[in-house]
Amino acid sequence: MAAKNFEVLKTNSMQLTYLEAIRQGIWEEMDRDPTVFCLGEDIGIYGGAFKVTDGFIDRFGPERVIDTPIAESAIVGAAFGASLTGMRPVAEFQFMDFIGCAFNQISNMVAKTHYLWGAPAPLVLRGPSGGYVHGGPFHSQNPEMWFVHNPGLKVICPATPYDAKGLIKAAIRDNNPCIFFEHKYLYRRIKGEVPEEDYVVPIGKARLVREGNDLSIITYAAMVHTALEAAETLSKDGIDIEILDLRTVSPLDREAIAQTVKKTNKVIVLHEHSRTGGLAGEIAAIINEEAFDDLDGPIVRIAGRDSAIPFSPPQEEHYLPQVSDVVREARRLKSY
Amino acid sequence: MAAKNFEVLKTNSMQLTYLEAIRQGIWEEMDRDPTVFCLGEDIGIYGGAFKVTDGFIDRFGPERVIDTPIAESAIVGAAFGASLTGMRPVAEFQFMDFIGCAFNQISNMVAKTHYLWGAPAPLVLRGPSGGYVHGGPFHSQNPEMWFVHNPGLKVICPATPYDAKGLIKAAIRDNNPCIFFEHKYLYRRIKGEVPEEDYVVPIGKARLVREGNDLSIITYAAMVHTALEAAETLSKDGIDIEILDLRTVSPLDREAIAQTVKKTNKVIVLHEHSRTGGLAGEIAAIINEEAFDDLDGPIVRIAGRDSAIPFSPPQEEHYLPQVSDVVREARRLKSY
Amino acid sequence: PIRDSRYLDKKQCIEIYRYMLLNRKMEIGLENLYKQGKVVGGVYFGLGQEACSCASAYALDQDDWFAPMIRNQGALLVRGFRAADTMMQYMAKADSPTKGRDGTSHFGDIEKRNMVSPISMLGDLIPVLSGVALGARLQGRNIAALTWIGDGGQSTGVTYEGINFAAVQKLGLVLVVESNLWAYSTPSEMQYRVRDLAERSIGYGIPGAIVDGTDACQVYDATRDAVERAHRGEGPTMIEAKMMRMKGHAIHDAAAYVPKPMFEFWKKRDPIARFENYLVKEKKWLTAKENAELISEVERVIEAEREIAVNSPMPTPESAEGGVFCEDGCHEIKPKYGMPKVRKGTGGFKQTEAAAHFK
Amino acid sequence: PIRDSRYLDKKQCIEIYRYMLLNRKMEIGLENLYKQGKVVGGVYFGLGQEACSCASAYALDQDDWFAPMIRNQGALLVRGFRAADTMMQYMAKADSPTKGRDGTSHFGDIEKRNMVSPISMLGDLIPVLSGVALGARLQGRNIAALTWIGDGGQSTGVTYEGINFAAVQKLGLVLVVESNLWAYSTPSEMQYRVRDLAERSIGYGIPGAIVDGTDACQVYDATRDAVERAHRGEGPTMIEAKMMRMKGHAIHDAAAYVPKPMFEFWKKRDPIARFENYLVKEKKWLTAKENAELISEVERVIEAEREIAVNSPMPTPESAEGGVFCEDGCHEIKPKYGMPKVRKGTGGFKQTEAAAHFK
Ligand SMILES: Cc1ncc(C[n+]2csc(CCOP(=O)(O)OP(=O)(O)O)c2C)c(N)n1
Ligand SMILES: Cc1ncc(C[n+]2csc(CCOP(=O)(O)OP(=O)(O)O)c2C)c(N)n1
Ligand SMILES: [Mg+2]
Ligand SMILES: [Mg+2]
Repeated sequence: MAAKNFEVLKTNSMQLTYLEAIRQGIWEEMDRDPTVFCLGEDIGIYGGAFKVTDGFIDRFGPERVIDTPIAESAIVGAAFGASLTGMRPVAEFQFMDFIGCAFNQISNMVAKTHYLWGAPAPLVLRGPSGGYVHGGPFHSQNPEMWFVHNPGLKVICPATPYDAKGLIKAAIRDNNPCIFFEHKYLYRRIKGEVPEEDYVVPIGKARLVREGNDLSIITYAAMVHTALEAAETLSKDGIDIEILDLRTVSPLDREAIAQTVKKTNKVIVLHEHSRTGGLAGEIAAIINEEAFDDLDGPIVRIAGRDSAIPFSPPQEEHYLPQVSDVVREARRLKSY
Repeated sequence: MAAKNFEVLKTNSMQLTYLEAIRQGIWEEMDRDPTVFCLGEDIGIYGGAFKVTDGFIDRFGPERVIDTPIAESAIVGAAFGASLTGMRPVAEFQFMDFIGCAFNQISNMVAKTHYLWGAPAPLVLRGPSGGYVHGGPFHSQNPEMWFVHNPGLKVICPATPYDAKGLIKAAIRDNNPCIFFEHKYLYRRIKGEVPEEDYVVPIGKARLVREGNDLSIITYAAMVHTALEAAETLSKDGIDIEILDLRTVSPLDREAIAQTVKKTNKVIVLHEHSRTGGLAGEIAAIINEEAFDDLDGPIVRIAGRDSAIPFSPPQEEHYLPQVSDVVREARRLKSY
Repeated sequence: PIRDSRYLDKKQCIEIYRYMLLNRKMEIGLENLYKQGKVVGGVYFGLGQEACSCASAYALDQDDWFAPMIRNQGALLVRGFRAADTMMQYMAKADSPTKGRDGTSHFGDIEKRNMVSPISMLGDLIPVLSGVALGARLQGRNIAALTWIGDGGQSTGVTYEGINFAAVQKLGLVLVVESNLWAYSTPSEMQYRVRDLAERSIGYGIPGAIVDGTDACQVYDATRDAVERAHRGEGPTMIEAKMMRMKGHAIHDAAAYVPKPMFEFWKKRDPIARFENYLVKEKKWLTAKENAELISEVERVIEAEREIAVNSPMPTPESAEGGVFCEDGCHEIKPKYGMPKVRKGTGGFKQTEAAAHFK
Repeated sequence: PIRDSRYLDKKQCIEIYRYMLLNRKMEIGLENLYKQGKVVGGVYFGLGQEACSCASAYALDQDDWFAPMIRNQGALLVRGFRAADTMMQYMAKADSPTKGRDGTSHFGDIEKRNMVSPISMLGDLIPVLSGVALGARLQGRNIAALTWIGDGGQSTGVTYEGINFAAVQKLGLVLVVESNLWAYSTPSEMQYRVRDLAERSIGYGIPGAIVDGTDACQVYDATRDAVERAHRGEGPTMIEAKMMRMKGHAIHDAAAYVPKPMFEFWKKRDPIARFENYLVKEKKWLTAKENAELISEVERVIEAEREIAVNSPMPTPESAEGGVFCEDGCHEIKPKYGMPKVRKGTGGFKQTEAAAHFK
């Protein structure tokens, strides 16, 4: 997969990598709002395993950029506790693969708080996820589905620098717990236009990345770039692809999903995490509910395989969705 | 929901409750195979919070019926370690709501073992799940989806005494990690025929509980009884319901799902856990893949609401699927 | 005999004693409601632990925080909740603090009483309370954040993570270990191999204390010392309160697994009888008559609370809907102790291209 | 100076020394493979920790079990894996122990070498090794189950749960804490407030020891004592090995955050140089010539291993498929140390109607 740099038209804008856009978003929020602070492993002097908080400790001091012990349940618990006092913690997982170490704290403490006893928990849990970097089974995971199936959480997976910055700011300002998945493959591979002035991207709104008439690819994060590349190939043999970038996987933008289905009548759902119990299922159910009569063909799933993510490049490539898979499936569906 | 006792025809059989059937299944396996042992909180002298292991310690001794500290990650880790030496541990969660406390151990240690380094992990994680008993948000959960979306695990959710006994035995004999969800509402409410001779029920095979022609309800566990009750009501106004009990939610019985859809052309998926990211989505996707052209109406989801499970009876009843919901939705779908 | 407190005066001792009475009478009330079929689910008791719950909570200042465990229903009364609140929780009433959505002591109040709602999973509150103290400190205040954990619950890994986090960050966590010899049916020697749980404080590098959990004065003094350490910004303290769970795990549990002599031994150490004897006989701070009046006053209060609770309606089915998210300004988020003073370092924003884990 | 071992003879000391050399030369080989672009992902080093990895693993008997952490690549050699195994893991080759599916020391062998594969999540191995010891005991054998944990990794809750479980169950867990002053960029004083991590053993009620992790003899003796306790069924032991991580976290990390003098201080305590000096100069168990021969023999071995590893093909894409489940008799499950002897109690199966949590 060759990541694509595609532009979001804006005035007074600069070219930023996906990683820089996130860094800048958090930095600006910390500058703007004294209640925002960061905690996590090696985020201080070191600036985080991927340098997302590089330089933060010099600017904001160790009080607001806290290096923690290796204890994910304590990190999430402490972030939650601080949020109850009106702070807005931004907690980093060094890799999102480790989020399972805080699973109970997230699912039973954080997510249920507002519904059960009416306390808002304005915190952000963020970190790198995703494959295509030969990270192996414990540094390539996409654990978002466990949290999509966890009422009370907002789950965000940006695909572009513009969205990454706008959504991290929105997440920090949101009064609810947000889990922010940063795709590590995109960190330094894509650049995009990011406006200089302050802006947010609304949580829960998808974005039409490419208009087309023949079929829709519903996807998000790194897969948006895979879909775009496939769409170019397909356009050569006259297949006109529409691409919807969900941007937020919980809550989902049902309207946008219904709209594109009603328009093209054929759908591929493309995601990186393993197929069974994955997001494509939820979207299939939504389409059945919102636009059943508009379907002219089966909803096609393209997803990671149902196993751990293997380490060796040929195996990882085989495991993960590729442009060629999308091209093949799109042709098949077109001629259904 | 009034649970139903429906019989499985067998010779030399006895009437057992769902709970007794599970107890007997584990007991017989421990009698048969010295490598089987149990561990968990309060399973010894006390016999477990629900008495599933009542009397076990007297028969099998404290070596094979181990009361552990309150430490779910240690319980799962220890069970896994023992399984590597050729033992077949059966670990109890006092409530399946606490399985999140061992999430990482299950997902990253246990589930990935055979795929990554080829070690079999023949262990069973079991415990009570489910609502309808006013257990509140932390004693009523149905966490199975997190494990359906977790390659390497088998996930079992029986609905009847016959299946409960046959499947717990199959799980203990299986060479893979199995998570066995026992529905606490059914524990003492349903009785059913259970043969005296040894038998197992195959993991991964659904069971047609009721034949019908108008529409299919695909469900499992306690909801099977809800579906059966609804089917009787519906038969009075001439709607002929087919009911498929999945019995195992991972791996799913794709053939059985396709078959019933091809027969009735209309489907309701009914499950107790919250809707978004739930099993109905996966089944909708499977149906799209296996039987798209056979659908004469949208796949209808009936599920728990997207929140924690509230404690107060009127609220819990509102949250959880009821017979009346199934009747209403079936009528609506029939006339689609 | 009860040790004289280094801090408590007559008035305060009597106040704590009254809370202990309220605690016990309220639980007797709950038991009756259960027998009358008015309770949804089970009932949990703090019988024999009233001194531990009430005297420790009493050691907090107004601005401090706390989170109760299941047996700390007395602490809720000390912190200003009404008996009716807890009663309505058990009956899942519409006017309960959670409006029926949760039961028992599972509720909280971040506005006035600074209470974090517990969840059932044991230990998770400990890092949370550490985080509360962290949040306050960022706002310029060193507060105490008190919670309790059982001799069983402290076996959870999150307990360790939470205490260690507070120790490293020097946060004002005050952890009272309710060392009551049982975890459901499991005796404490099957939870840990060390003799006294307080010894675990050594491994965290924090002070640990052991107190007689049936002696309100000892519990208060140790907790107050810990609270003051917290206020001075000197970090967390662990207090092990030795006592006995005098009933089963919950009302369904006859505790047949507990050797009878054990109950008999501890019955003699009943915290209320001991404190009563101390106040009436030893200190003569209460006459028999005043004591009798106090007891009947408490009973009248509980009876009145019971009326309120019983007369609250059940919630409507629809009340199960909504509130999953904080939206449309249902809450305004603001720092509780004032806006943090930020000191801006020199560093400006610069792009980074430093080496990272995966390229 | 190196302390004389209470157990090791000349031959054994030289054997351990050779493993330490193999360990270091293999890692130099890995560094070169990385520079040649042959490695997938990063490389982790045990530089400065070879004595800790090799001498502790050397203290195990054949039937004992172990699970390495990332810096214990030397332990794998001691337990009979080939350098090529680890090299192929790093290059994600088809012939690697995991056939390319995982990297580094993430592999295992339950048949011959009794090794549990580590996962990245720190601490999870500790209850697992406790469970291995439990499984063996049920089969009538008290074995030792050795694993390591870093000064950072030991902050995880699962570490606490795992040690406590072993302590309560008296299982033969041998836990070596690799106290190497850093966890990635985080200094150990930000992981815990206690002075020595070995003090944490007090809270578990188990023996704890502190050794100089750069002294192979000390590491061996302490580990051997722990292994023998395990074999006697006396429960777990915690050993804190003090040393220094002499490189960055992984090859990408220049460790700029480490004060230079710290490296200089510890460079003088290089475990291999110290052991070499002990064997050649003090004990005169090796002549300079024999030592030189040993070193070049080791270099030849590593070179040969490198050849094997480099010449292994990459796996096919399709090799990513299959093996998620153990099926069609791909494994036969049988108790490793013999069928457990079961003692059947009196109790027969009877139906239960006892009170339970929820009805
Ligand atoms: C993580 C977790 N595991 C299991 C349980 C089930 N459980 C509830 S209370 C209890 C016993 C608690 O004993 P202890 O901590 O000593 O508190 P006590 O009841 O003695 O006050 C158990 C096992 C739980 N609530 N949380
Ligand atoms: C649960 C968990 N959280 C975070 C990480 C990321 N991580 C990998 S190694 C490491 C530092 C480990 O330090 P230490 O345990 O001292 O071992 P050392 O590298 O010093 O040998 C971290 C934070 C992890 N592997 N597991
Ligand atoms: Mg207790
Ligand atoms: Mg370290």
